[in-house]
Amino acid sequence: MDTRHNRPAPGRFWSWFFPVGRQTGGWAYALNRITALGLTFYLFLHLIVLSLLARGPEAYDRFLALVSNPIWIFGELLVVAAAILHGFNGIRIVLTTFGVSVTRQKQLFYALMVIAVIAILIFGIHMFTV
Amino acid sequence: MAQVAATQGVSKPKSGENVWLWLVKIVSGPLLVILLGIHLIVNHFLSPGGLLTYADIVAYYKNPVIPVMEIAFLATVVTHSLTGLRGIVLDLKPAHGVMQIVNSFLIALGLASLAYGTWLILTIASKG
Amino acid sequence: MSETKWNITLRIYRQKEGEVPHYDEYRMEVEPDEYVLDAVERVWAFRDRTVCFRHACHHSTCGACGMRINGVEKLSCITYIRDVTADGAVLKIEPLRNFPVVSDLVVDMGSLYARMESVHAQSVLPVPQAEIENPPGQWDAEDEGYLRLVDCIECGLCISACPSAATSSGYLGPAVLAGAQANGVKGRPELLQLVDSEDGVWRCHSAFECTAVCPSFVDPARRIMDLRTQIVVERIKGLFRKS
Amino acid sequence: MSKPHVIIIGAGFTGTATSHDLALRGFDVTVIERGDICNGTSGRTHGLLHSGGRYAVKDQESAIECIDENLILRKIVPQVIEPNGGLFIALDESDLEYGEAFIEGCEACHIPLEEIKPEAALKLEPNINPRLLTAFLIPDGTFDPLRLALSFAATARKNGAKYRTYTEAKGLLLDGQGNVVGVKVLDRRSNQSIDLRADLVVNATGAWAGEITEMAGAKVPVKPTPGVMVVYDRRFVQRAINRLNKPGDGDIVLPQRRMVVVGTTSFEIDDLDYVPVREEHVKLMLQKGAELVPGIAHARVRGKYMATRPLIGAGEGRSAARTFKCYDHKETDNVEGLVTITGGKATTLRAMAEKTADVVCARLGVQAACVTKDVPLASYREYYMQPN
Repeated sequence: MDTRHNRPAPGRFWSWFFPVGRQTGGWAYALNRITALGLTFYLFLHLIVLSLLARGPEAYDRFLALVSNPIWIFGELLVVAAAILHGFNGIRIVLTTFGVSVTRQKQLFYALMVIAVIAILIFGIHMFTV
Repeated sequence: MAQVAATQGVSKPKSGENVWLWLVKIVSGPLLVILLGIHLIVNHFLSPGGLLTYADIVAYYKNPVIPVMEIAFLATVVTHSLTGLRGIVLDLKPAHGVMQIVNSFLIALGLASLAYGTWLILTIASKG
Repeated sequence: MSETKWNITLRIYRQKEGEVPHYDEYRMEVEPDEYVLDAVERVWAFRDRTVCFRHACHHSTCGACGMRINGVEKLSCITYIRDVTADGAVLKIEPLRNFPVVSDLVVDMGSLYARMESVHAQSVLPVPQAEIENPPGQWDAEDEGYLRLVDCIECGLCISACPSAATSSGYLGPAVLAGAQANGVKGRPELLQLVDSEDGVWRCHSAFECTAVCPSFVDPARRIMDLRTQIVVERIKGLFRKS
Repeated sequence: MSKPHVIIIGAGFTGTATSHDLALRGFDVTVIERGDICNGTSGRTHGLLHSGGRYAVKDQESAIECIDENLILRKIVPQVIEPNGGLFIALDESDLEYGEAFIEGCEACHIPLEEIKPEAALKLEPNINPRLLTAFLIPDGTFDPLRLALSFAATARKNGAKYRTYTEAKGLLLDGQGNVVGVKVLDRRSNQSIDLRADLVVNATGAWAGEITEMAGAKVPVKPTPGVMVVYDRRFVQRAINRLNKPGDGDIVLPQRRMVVVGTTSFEIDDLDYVPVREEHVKLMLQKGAELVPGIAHARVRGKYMATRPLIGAGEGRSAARTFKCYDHKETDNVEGLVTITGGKATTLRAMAEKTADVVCARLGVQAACVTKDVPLASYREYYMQPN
């Protein structure tokens, strides 16, 4: 008669990504994973593209000419941004893991993100002006 | 008894993740922050005009420090990203057999990327 | 108590056996300095006897009344209405996440209790070991004799808030790992094996939501980090012990 | 031969303890509870494990019950108890006067007592009022209310008792002669009405006992008397601090986890199901609590709540005896099949269960002795871990 389940509710593999009802730390976690997946994808893409280097100057310079339009540069900026966000977020994780600033991890996260955004801006300005 | 434990939500400990894998991640992370920082700053700011042509890159690789650093960077980034990816796959709660396959795949992918990348770096360095 | 009265709408999650969940709304007059649990209890007492919710001590020592209040995990017995809503606004009350719903706001926390038991989490401890009220150093030998109930009230808020627990139901969860940390893994190989696993400390990905919602000063995230350090030390020591 | 089936209405302290006792004596036990464990008075007690000192002058029957049960609970369920003892402190002449009767009372009730000098008391408890005149050490304690009941319920379930929470008694099933043969319940989880039959029904609803007996046309002299408690955010003391005087408002400061609880008051009400916390009582707790432990004046309020004591018999409020009574309604109202247990205090829950189980055994002609004094209780967590 009693329908006591005694089992945990089923976890769903995408739940970490669902932003509703999350606080700062939860968003940091989601941000870290999304950038991680993006960067991993880019890493292998990058390795494949660089194989053009081995094929000699013409192939590679033709490729470089193709990617020098603003849309490609913007894409590249996204990668740089992801790397910077992931890196600074990672610093939070490493510091808190070893007991530094655990009680102030929220403030630490915001401070690092401010630095990250500034770094992204500097890169962005540089990439579009050079 | 095992069944009772299962209905109560305590599964037997599965060593799909362990202290060593985690150490690799947590050590390679900060290392990457340093290496990637150098990689980005050198590529985008320090090299005059950036590394925008094939010739630039070949010239850049003449400095023997560069290939060594790039290989180190490659090894670290591949390790970090694949162990990280494995962590995300673990959250999909794969069966033990599936995880074995994933493990083999990731190791193969890692080694292949490393071999290929090293060959590429050395090839470019030798062109100078 | 202030003379002010607020009119708020309590929007309560309802789900009976075999039913699709829905929300029922109850407009009611409250005082801002009442606790959310008082309002819910009044709904039951005067408006709708079918509403199920769990509560016992009404002062944050039992951990029974955890709910999601406007989406955030809180102990409803110590949450002032004024802190979570405004006059004329809606106050959304939902059951905890990551546990099966038994009825309405009641969830089955059997898994949490079983896991707490599996790590032999203490329920009382010597007062000087509680990292609290008096800073260490002010205790003398005599105080060792005092026992006190532990801070963790096993309310499940941390499990509900944890994105990793939401993703993997097998994850031991913050409260459980905090209980293991307090015991320490040194000299406890079974406990070490339990927490040094994919469903143990490594499932935590530093979201710190547990610490953000913990109503009882346990700070589970810090304890998980400390437990990791304990594990690293034990495993490295283990390497030398074998050889 | 099938075991006699007993339904217990109410899963507070008496209900859970009685289910434990009856399960050990071989009964088939079903506990029904309209909410979850301890959602009424039991959950909201301040959590003082009485040494009996509070009742040693005016109510020695209760005092003796308290000290006996205090020592038993420390033994069978240490996992939910802060066993640090208590202090009775005198702050004025009237307190000192009361002290004479207090010493006599404690001796008469075999409550261990040690008078200590103010300096010694301040060394033990630096945060109590430094103007104290004398102090007595006494074996008080603190317990976790919910987990105390859960420990009994967990052990009962392990021994076969069934728990049906969120199951409200809507009426008693009567045979043609007006005798009770079961309970009509509403399963609040499915909104279904069900008839549950039993050889005997135990009414363990405490302050609500009158509402149940009325369903069978029987009466119990219960006077629900709520009191307000206020919780502060710091653990100022390690022991229960009592005012050395006759029981009054706000004369106990109790440590619990990281908090202190100040209690309590005493008033009368009409509606049992929801009693608002009166602000003037909260102010009184602050004032009275700060007399015992001055730091309370500057502490942050963490919670305010109230609980409704089930007082029985004649006498108003504080003057009423705090002992318990078990009524076999065959004897009091000629209604067979219904037994009511009410009154008492949390500290005496095991004794109340023993008495009730004795009455149940006598009524059903079962020969079985009480063994709960010597049976250590299971972990409270096991209540939730048992499949039902």
